[in-house]
Amino acid sequence: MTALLSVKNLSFVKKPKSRWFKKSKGFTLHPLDFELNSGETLGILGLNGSGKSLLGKLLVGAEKPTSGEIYLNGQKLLGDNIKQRCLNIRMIFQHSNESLNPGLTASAILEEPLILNTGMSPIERQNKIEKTLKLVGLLSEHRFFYRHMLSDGQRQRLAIAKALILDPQILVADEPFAALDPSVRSQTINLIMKLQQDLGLGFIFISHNIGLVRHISDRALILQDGKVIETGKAEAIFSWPKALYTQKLVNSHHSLINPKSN
Amino acid sequence: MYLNRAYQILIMCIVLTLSACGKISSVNINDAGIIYCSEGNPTSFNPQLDTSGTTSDASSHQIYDRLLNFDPLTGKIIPALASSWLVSSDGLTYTFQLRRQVKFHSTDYFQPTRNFNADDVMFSINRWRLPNHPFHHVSGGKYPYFTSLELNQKIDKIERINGYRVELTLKSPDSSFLANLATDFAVILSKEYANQLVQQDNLQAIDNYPIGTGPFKYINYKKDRYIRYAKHSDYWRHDSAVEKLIFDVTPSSSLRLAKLITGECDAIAYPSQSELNVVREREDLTLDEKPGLNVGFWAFNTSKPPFDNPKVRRALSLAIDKNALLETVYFESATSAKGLLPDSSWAHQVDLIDTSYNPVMARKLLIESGISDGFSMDIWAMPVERAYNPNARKMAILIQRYLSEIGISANIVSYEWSTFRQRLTEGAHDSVLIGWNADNGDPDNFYRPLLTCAAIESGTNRAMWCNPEYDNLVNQAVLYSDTKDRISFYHAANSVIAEQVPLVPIAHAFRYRAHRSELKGLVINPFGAIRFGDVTK
Amino acid sequence: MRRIDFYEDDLYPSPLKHTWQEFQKSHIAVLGMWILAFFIVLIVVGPFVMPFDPLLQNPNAVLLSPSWEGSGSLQYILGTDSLGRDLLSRLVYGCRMTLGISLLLVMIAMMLGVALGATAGMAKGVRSSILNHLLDSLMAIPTLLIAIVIVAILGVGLVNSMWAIALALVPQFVHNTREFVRNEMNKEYILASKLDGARKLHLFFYCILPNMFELLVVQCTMALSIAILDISALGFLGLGAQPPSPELGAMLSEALKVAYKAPWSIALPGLAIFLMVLSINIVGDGLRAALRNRLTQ
Amino acid sequence: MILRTLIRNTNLLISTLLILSLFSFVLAFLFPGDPLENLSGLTNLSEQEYERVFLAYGFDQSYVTQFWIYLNKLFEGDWGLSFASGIPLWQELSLALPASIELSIYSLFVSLMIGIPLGFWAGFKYHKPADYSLLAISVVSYSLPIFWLALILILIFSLSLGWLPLSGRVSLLFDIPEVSGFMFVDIFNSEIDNKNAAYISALKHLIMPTLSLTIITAAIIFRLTRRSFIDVMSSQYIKTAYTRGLSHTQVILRHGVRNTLLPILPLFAMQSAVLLTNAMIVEFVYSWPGVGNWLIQAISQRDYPAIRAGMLAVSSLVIVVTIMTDVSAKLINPALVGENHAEN
Amino acid sequence: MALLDIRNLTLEIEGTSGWMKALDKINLTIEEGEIRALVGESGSGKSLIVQAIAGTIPENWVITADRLTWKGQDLLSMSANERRKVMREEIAVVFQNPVLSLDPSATLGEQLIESIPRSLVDGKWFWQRAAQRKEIAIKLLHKVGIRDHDSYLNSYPNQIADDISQKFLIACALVSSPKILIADDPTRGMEISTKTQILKLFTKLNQTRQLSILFVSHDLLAISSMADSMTVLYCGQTVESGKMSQLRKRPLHPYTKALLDSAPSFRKDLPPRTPLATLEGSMPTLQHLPIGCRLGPRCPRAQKECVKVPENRRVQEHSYSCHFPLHRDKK
Repeated sequence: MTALLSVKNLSFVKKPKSRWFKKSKGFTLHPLDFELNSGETLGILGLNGSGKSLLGKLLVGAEKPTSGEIYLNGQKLLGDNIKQRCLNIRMIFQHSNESLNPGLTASAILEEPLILNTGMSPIERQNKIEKTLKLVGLLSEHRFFYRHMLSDGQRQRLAIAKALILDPQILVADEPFAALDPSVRSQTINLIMKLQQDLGLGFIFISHNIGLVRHISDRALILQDGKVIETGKAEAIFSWPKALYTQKLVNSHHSLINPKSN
Repeated sequence: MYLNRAYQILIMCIVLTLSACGKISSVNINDAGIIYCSEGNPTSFNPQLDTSGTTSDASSHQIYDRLLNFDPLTGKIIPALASSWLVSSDGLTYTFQLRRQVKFHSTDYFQPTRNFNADDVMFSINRWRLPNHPFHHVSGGKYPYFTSLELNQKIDKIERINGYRVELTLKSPDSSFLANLATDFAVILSKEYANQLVQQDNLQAIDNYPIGTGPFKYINYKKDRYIRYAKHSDYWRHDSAVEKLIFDVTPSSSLRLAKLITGECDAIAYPSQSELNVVREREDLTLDEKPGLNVGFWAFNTSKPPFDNPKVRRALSLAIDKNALLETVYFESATSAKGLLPDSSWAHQVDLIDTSYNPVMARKLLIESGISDGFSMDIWAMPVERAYNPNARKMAILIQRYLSEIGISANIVSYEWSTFRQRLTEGAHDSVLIGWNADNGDPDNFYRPLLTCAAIESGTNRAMWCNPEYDNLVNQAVLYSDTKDRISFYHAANSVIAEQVPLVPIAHAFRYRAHRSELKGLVINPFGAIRFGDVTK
Repeated sequence: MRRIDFYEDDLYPSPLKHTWQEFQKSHIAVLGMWILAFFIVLIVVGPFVMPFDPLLQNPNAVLLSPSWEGSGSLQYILGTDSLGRDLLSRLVYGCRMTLGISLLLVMIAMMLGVALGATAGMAKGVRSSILNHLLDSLMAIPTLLIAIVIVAILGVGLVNSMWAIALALVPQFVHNTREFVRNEMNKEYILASKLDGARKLHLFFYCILPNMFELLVVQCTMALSIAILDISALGFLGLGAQPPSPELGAMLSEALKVAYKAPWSIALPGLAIFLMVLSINIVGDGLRAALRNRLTQ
Repeated sequence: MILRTLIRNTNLLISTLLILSLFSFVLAFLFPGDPLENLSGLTNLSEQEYERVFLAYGFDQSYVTQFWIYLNKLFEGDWGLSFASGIPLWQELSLALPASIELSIYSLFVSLMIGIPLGFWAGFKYHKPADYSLLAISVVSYSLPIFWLALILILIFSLSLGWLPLSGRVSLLFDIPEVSGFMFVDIFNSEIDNKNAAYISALKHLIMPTLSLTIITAAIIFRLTRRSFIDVMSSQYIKTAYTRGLSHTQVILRHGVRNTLLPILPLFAMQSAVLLTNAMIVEFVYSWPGVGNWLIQAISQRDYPAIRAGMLAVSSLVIVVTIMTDVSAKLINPALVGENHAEN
Repeated sequence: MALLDIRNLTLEIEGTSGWMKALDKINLTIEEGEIRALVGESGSGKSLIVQAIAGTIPENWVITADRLTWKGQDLLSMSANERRKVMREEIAVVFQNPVLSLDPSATLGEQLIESIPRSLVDGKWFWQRAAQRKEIAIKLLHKVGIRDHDSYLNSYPNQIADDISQKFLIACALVSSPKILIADDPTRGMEISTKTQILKLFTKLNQTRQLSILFVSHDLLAISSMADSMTVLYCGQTVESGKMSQLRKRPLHPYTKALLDSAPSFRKDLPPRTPLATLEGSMPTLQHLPIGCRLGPRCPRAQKECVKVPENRRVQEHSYSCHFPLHRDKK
């Protein structure tokens, strides 16, 4: 069986540049491989500057890899074919607030990918929008709302709706919960897990929150400075971390949970 | 020395800090000089070269003297550099006895070593008379006043009898000859200065850095800004002139009046007719007014079609309502002109019939001459105010309106004054609103420069009109010294003009000059330029 | 006053409507808008209600003072000028001309400027920096200077001065659009649309333009007041509209010749320009404040 | 970092000046008439003379060479002659430009002295009557058409009250040689007897033009300052400064003022173009012998070399001022110096 | 005696539809040497409480309290000057987003040094005082764990990392040896290692200097390791307050429980990939406040009585405001 998504030898090099007396830092993402099956969640964990967001961008096509291939259902994804990619791999951004256009209503926001990527008629589009809104737990009245009229949780749901509206197979989420309040966060996590089950989505979850990654991922991938430190079953990694770096991360997480007296 | 500088800096700072404190009592330095707000830039400082009033104002009576002068009050010819003169009985030979002890200006570019004498007279007249004179071609080599009157042709010879006596012989008698020598244009230059310039190979300077015998000497000139003169302390006539004379070049009449009110000018040229009452009403200002020897007219360029057709010209003359123009442009400070001569001239023809406003007739004439669907033409309007036309642009706008009624669309064209005149002389215009200020009281001074063939060349015939019949009449007229004989010739000339319409006479305006009341001795000279030699404050 | 982000208004207006609500809170701004509306109505219906042709000269009624003064007549409410033309009609036509042309110019400049600015804002690398440099140098040249140069090439006249002013207005639009677009391009919602496969044209018209609308309106009011001032200044200096056309600046300079006899003929055109610019500026200020309020909420 | 800013901006300056001089070169071809005459200012030349000038300007060679020769001539100070006066343009400009600069500097100075304190005051009284009235006054004054304002000032102060002269820089009765072009300097260096009277006369001539410019410029500066101050005072670090126990005065003096002025300094530079435009109009109304008046005269006289040179001089001046202010604002603003991610 | 004692603090704000109670009968006490966590989601009014204590509430808002005392002195009746004196000498505040809290145009050194009050330096001449100030500043930096003081003192805020800025702000706050440090979400948006460092610093300061800390946050992960006690806010009301350990073990209020449950890390017993317990819906806005217990509409245990405002009940050191608390039904 071919994996839903398989990444082979993916790497990215940005050379340090020095032009006009201005230096820009370089960054290297060392070659990495992983696979993702449908219904499975891959957690990517790392600190700032570890390259985890870059990896997300490479997957959805916002950046072009230096080398390596990405296969979807065994079919190679081409770098310049945005359409092919966005029908299948969709991104959920960290700040739902910023990833939604403030000047458009919810229905216009949701309609945009449909206009760009499908040949649906306006009525079909409206039906699809309504369906998707319901799917993420919003009401069809919400389609007349602008971004600023929605609460945090509703915004995040709308962002998810925007990701789902093209019926993708894979969701890539870059820190989707970091800016949310705890209760809203729980709601959203539940929603995503439910959708994943219902629709059989592959889910790539990029975060620095060990607790969350551990809870929702099947497998995890630990990144440091562009290198894969450790990869494997999430449970195993966090219970028995092998790499020193992972141990450090897990320990600092534990020190937060447990009261100081302990 | 250092202390002095420090003190100045201190004063400067105090002045700067006090700036907001309103009116600061100023030290009165106003007595030291006179500021005259003139209306434009002179083209040079030699009135021989130019008939424009601006040039004459800036030089004729300030920097130079003539052999003879007009008495500004009576108009009689009085002695100037020539203390006396003798006319032979056949009217051909004139002998001038020159004044002694007349000193030329001493400036930083020229220091005279001798007084004025016959050589200077010979030089000055020969310059415009003889085409082979070394200075004849300097500054363009055109002497419009003299050539338009054909004076250069008329003089047979000029001889130096001795250092202070000169004899002039004409080819034919000319009753207006002495008057011409008294005009603004017949100024006396310095031969010695000319010699110096020849050595320096800088002939042009004679017209731009002038040396004369007049009450003021030239200090400097900034185009569009000012001309500075200083008192000529060895002036032969008197010692009453003020220390400084400044011409403040101010083309806008409203600005001139404003400056007069604030005291930035002591006297102004051409107060706008519309605002004369302002001057009349104020006690600190004085308005001088005199009927002027002038005519304002609308001349057609008869060398260009369709204006070469007298019918078209007549049509145009019928299309405008002169009375309306008089009212709105001159504010009734002028009389309607039927012919070239103003009422005050002895040759004025009382029974001359004025053209009337008749657009129907005008249209008919146009159709007769084959122009039924109109055409477009340019009206050139002077950018400056003149006594004979205080607001040519406004008049042009009015005429534009009248012309549109007979199907002619008119463009109004205007350039800076000296460019304007230059291009007029080239004949680039279709029609022009301009006029003529007499330089002397002789009717010849109207008829000859305005419409004779010779005047096309010299650039005063704005109609570019050459009519042998007319020329003949005008030439005949000056051969007689009896006014009755001459009048008949001029009346005949009038009918030629009325028939051919090379130009439409519009108005004879009054002459005005406004000055601050503390200024004494400024009189309007009906025959020419302003003179500040006798003015005191 | 500080507002706190979680206490949102009961009503949920669209961004545009929200700005409008904020705008209406300022009475002065609304007043300014009414004055502006009055001017706009005037320039539309003016020709139908004015008693005289602005070019009609009446030699019998030269320099009449306004009707409330001594020599005034009710026929000419605001008096006449030195050629006997009705000042009221001339003023109305003048406003029509000055404001109408300014509106036209601003529209042209806006379209040009936004197109260029959007291109510059979305372009990267050398092309964008060359464009930026060119724009910066263009912006540094004073309007009047551009006008003088154009007038020198093409000759004096209203149309030529319009070219000059339109040219001078464009850089402002380009600059602001460029900044805005460049700012927006870094935002996540643009990235999101890009990942949806949006092309640049779509990005600009579908995503950025709706958010830019108010900014453009504000920018237009600024440009409009500049255009009015510039057109009338050029008319005044004799470089723009030429007499007898009833352009306010040209009227003013014509009136200088009769400044003493008819001071109202200086006062009135100036006042008209001033009121137009003032109302536009007030509206612009109000809009800017409303926009700021909306964005900080 | 500083070096980088300097070099970048020097590059910018040089390339912009180059573009401007190219533009002025092209103008000579765009203007009506003979490009050679428009470049050199020499008219009515005899055939030999024309030939000589033709070669001197490299008109027998490619446009690039011509431009190169033109650039060289610009550097040598040979900007051609004026059609109208026949005087070298460089000489005319070196008198006209200082007159404009003098006027602009004085009014900028006064505007800053008025606008900045009032801006702070209004920002301090944010949403109070004092703020509202100052704001209203500022809207009114920057909506005034400058030429009308100047005329009204003349009507009031010159014609009705007779306090102030309405044209020129100093009474013409003072024969002050124009050397530097700056009136007070020239008076100081002149040899006339009555210098103090001349200072006073120059000052009286200065008041109204400065005032007309100031009314508009000060309003703009006031608004910039006020807005900036309000923004700064509502920022987090000002609140933090208060909770750090600093007194009101300390907070405003140490943090408020500096942060208010730093971001608006470059905006003042942007105003220099507006200021100069206004100054040019004011010059026309008050017959101030500056570059604006000079250019407007040049238009009416079809003096193309003068327009070409004036355009180049004025726009170069504005560019230099803008870039210099920009650079100095960057150099003294630590928030910009330290920026690692400067754009393009 | 409690350092800070707040009893029934109510804050009313005028909105478009009349006056709204942004804070409704808040109770909060902080003992000497205690670290108290103030927990609530955004919009619960945490920052308003901080503002009320610091005295930076806008003048047109109405603030009332039965008690708002600092060491027994009533803060509300103090004059502005006295209040500022207390703020300067005894209460220090640190805000979230350290970079915005620092003047971008002044070096860190300048800002730290100007915070040092005149009373701490006794030099006669200004250069002596300047030297003393610098010495104090360096000491302070060492205290907050910044060693490389020279380079940081001369840096501008935009040149340094978040955590260093926050440490600087803490150093500024510590200048006058305050009794209490109010930290308003100081670790918001920081990543885990940075967060740990700041939290460690707080703990250390609390232990070594007997510094009381009011730690305001929504981030349970940050709080639970260091706080002694916790007060939970919901929508402008205090819902529960008590010892940290007790609250974690046996929360009485349904909201507290939901909050704790939302962090999977606290629930070792929770199998991976199972739904988290949540409360339905979201926090109401100020215009739509429910009557009585504001959690009412979302509360799984809500009954009719919940339309009345629940009283504040106490069980030893543990107080709660709920009609139907958890774990208590059986009794």
